Amino acid sequence: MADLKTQLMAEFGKQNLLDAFGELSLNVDSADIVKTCLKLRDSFFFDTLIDLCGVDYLAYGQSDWDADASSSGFSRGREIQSDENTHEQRFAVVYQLLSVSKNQRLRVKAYVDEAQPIIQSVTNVWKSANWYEREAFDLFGILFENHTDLRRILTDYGFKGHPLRKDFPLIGEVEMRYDEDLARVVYEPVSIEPNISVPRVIRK
Amino acid sequence: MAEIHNYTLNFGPQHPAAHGVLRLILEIDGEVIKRADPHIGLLHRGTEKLAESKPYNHSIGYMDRLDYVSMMCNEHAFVMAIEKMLEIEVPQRAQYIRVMFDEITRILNHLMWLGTHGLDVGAMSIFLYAFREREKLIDCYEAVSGSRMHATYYRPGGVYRDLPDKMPQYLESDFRTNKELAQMNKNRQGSLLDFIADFTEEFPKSIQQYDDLLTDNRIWKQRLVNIGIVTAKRAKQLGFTGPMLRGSGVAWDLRKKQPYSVYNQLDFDIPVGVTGDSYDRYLVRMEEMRQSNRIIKQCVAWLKDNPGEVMSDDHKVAPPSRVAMKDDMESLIHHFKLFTEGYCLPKGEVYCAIEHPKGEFGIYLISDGANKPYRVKIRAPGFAHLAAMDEMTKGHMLSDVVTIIGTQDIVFGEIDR
Amino acid sequence: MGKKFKKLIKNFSLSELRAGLGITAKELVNKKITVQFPEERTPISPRFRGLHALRRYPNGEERCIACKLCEAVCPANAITIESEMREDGTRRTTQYDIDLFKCIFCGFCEESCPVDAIVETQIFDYAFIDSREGSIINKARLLEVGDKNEDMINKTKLEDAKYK
Amino acid sequence: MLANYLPIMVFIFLGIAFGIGPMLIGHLLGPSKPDEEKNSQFECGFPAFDDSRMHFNVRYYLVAILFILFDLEVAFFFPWAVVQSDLGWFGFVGMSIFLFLLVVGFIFEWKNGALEWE
Amino acid sequence: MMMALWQAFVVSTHNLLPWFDGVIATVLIILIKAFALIMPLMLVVAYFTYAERKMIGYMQLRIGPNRVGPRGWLQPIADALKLMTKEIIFPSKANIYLFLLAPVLAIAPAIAVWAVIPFAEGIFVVDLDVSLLYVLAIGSIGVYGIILAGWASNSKYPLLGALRSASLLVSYEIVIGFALVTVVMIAGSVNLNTIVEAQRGGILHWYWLPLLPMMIIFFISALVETNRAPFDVVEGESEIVGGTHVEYSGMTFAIFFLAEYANMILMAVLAVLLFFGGWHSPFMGIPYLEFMFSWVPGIVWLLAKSSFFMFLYLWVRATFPRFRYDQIMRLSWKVFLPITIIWIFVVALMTQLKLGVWFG
Repeated sequence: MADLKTQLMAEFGKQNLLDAFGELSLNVDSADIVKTCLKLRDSFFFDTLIDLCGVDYLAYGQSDWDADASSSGFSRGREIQSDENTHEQRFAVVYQLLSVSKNQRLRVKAYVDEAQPIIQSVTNVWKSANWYEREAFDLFGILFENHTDLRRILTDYGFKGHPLRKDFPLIGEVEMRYDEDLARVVYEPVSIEPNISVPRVIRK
Repeated sequence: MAEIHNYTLNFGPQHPAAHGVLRLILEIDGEVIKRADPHIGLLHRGTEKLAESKPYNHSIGYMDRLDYVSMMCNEHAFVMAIEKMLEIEVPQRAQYIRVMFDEITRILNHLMWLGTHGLDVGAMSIFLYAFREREKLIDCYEAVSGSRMHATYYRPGGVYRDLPDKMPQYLESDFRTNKELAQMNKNRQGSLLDFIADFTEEFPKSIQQYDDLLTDNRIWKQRLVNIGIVTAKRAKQLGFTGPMLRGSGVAWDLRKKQPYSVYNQLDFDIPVGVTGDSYDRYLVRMEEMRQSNRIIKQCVAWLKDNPGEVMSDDHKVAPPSRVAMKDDMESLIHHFKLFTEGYCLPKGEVYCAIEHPKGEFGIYLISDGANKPYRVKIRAPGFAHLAAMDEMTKGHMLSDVVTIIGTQDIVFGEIDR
Repeated sequence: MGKKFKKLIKNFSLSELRAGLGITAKELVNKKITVQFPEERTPISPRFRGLHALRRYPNGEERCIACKLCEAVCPANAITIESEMREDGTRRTTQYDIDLFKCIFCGFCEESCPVDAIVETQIFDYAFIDSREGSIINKARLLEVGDKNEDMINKTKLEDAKYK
Repeated sequence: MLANYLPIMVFIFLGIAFGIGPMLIGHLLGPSKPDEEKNSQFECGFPAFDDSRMHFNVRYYLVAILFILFDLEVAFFFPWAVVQSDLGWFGFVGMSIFLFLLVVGFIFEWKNGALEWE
Repeated sequence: MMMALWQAFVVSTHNLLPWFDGVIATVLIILIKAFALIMPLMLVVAYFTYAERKMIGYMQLRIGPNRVGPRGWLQPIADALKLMTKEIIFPSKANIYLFLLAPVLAIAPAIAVWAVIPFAEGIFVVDLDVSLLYVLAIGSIGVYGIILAGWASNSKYPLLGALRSASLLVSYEIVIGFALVTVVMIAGSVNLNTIVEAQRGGILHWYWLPLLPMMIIFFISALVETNRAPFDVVEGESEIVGGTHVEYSGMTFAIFFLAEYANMILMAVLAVLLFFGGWHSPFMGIPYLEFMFSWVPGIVWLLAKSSFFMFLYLWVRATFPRFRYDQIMRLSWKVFLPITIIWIFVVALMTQLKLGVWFG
């Protein structure tokens, strides 16, 4: 791994490489993601794209639970919080790469902007990116350019919104029930209350 | 002559071979598949979103429900990710218990796969024969965790409770004579480890039976050989892992290549296929069951010799014992703290993967320092496999689609999450 | 030639098919594994996590002190508790509902309870066929389950106590 | 001679009755609450894509034609089979020639891939 | 006993003759005979389904139905009652007349075939000279019921089932025909009675020995014709959900079911008549045993032998995976057909050379 680290540092610059918990993480500019990925595949032998996912950094480091715990429960102390977000760009696309031939792993991270969450698709580099990119599009609304089949994948037909974004409520926005009179399924705004029983504690 | 069209056919979710809720849109010409478009998400429960709103420990139970035929393996990946970030030490005994149950889970999963795969291809009896053995292993699950499927047994820092000294036994009933009852309870006289040891002795015979029933059978071979061929290069491109990759001839197994837990202290082999067709994957999985049996044997021997703690004594992560909790104020505070707000992970991110029965099951955890994960991404092996459905089925017939669904060993809990 | 001929003979002798038939024939006379459920049951582990129950002390006082640990620890938010100070100064619940549709039977409530009040019993063959409300099991019903099965609960919990 | 066929007539009528009778019984005894969903065709829980009666390629077309040929040949065999032991070697040789032609034709079809209909 | 009863029955009906005139009397007698045949047949069908569930259950380490009546003996009756009280669904897009014609077309031949089947010496409804050809001809009509059902349902899975059914039709029909030719060659007759009589003698005199490959092929083709596992591609529940049966419910489905099982029993009986000496005792000609078993009536032998074949059906179903339908076609065209043709030649040679006890 040390070998790989020096090689990567030489190639992509020291400041872009992170080594934490025994894992290598490479930050790349979202504009040259395809170029980087091709290089990683062909020169660094990362032959498999194990995983690709989106991350929404909107609420990073912030605590939730402004509301009361419950009407008559004991109070739960909150400790010091760091309510600042260190991420300038809201979304990130994270690629987990694996080199089967060299037995190495690498994480590649590319940030994309909230205003324009677009990034080049890597389906031509690794075929397995196809569904993963669809998933990231479905759950985060990140658009993948040159993806041939960018449809929703996990959510329902006709679903609105991107559920894994931090501003998408946990309880959802609509609920579904069968209407006897109309004899079909209808969608209505959610009727349940959000319920968080444990606070988010952020310690420095 | 009238124009000849391709047919568009809904295959699933209300279909016996849909393995749950797969919806395949098939474009077929006669019975030959031109295009297969899997529609997934019918079992999407938002596990990742839910996990973001809960303290870490609360999500362990939800991990069981991802791949609901290999429960403890899912838990293992999750707790390992947490342990990696907390950098806590897990007692050896707990490691061995985990490995033993990982392998029990692998056998459970492969038996389920074998039964349903057989049923898909039309062999009925194998299903029941596989369930005969599964029943015993599920009893082990129940004995150790209290639940037959969704165990919630692994915890950050170890496992919840030590293995029990006694196995529950069959009770008297009008249907059984005392002699029969004694026969049924014969392997339940000792501890759980004795029960498992007994199982490992008997299990090779059962595999032999499955082998005799299917492996050489000409119909079985006709249905599997050269169906859904994936070359080694293609398999890597498609993100295959586990038996799907090994079936294509790549000796890739995280237990060997990136050993976690105590796998580096155990002796086992990795079977690999040659052509990468369904039959090779079948053989690989059959051999994996034998190897798992071998690992379990070694674990049982070690566990019998080495009693000890199964949980870390770091009470910031693991609850104190109940006796201590009731006697000792400090323990009580730990108990309350742990069960209300949990524990905080340092800032950072890890990706932790294990060799799940279906392939590489990974947890990508991002923490912003809170007691709840900032983001949990579950890397499900079946997701990548199912994505290759179109490529694998193209040019085959409708019956082969069923074979390929079987050989991919699809479970929707993990794919849809 | 010889090998090919051997293969041909093997092909026409249907040997592997006969072996398969042999297996099913053998199982035909083997002992059956069916357990005839309602009358006969499979063994249940003392750790089994089934239907919930609220327990009482031997003197009849309910154990639950409304500390709400179980409510906080429940991953599925299935438990709802309201409490009140009683006249004798002790705190007791006025409402204790478990929504069994939400419950995932993880056993955390039992694990967290400092006074062994909420437990999961070995009962698994309960069903709520009347209505959705039937699945929300309230304090009275929980206590009833506990009262009825105190012997079983006591026995199984004692058996497992040394591991906790 | 014809009287022999009377029972067969009766049996065929009985067979038809056995087909219609139970259906009537079922129709009388069973409920009849049709609704749109229930009466729609089964396609795994989703509305069907397009009409099931469109033209498409039946791939074993050629085999089906061969089938007709061979079925006719089987019909030729039966009368010969009945009397072949009486015909002696003459019948044997005659049929051998016929069989030979049949086999040659069959091999020809096989080699030409008429049976490889996939 | 049975024999005596039957003869008494025949004699008494003949005595009644003068009271009726001509055709009506004959038709009535035929009807009585027919019911005497069909009712037990239906009972056998019903309990065959029970036996199937029990047997396959046992082979799979289960105990099968055991709750309705003692040991589940009333299960078939419960099944029948259930099916009777189920709604018959008419798919809105189906061609209703054809949709309802299909089950009739399936069951009518399945019942009509039984007219010519002899059960023992002298026990038959009609002794047709060409009974074997009749069986072959009528028997193959049933398939059209299934194909029609698939077409009339106007739904995709049934249509796929119908296509597969047609593909099976073109594969097994010839093979079965050729297999029967060999039997006819040895027996020198197409009358089932004569064929059985030609096998008179002990177990070694029956045709299964010289025609062993033919018997196996006949049995396998019978599995194909009756759509039984491992050739149940027409239903193929894990592939096309239930094939032609998908849109049928209640009694309309039950009729297909009935026809399928009646056909299975027919094929079992036919196998016995053609290859296993019909109602002859297997011990005929063996000095001591023949005498010991001489009290057993012929029909019992027939039923016992048929039960063995019926058991084979279940046994095979419990054991083997399912073929793909093009593999079945390949099997019959590329394996069975050559073998049958060769065997016709072999049998012709054997008859000419008068080898063994079977020829001459």
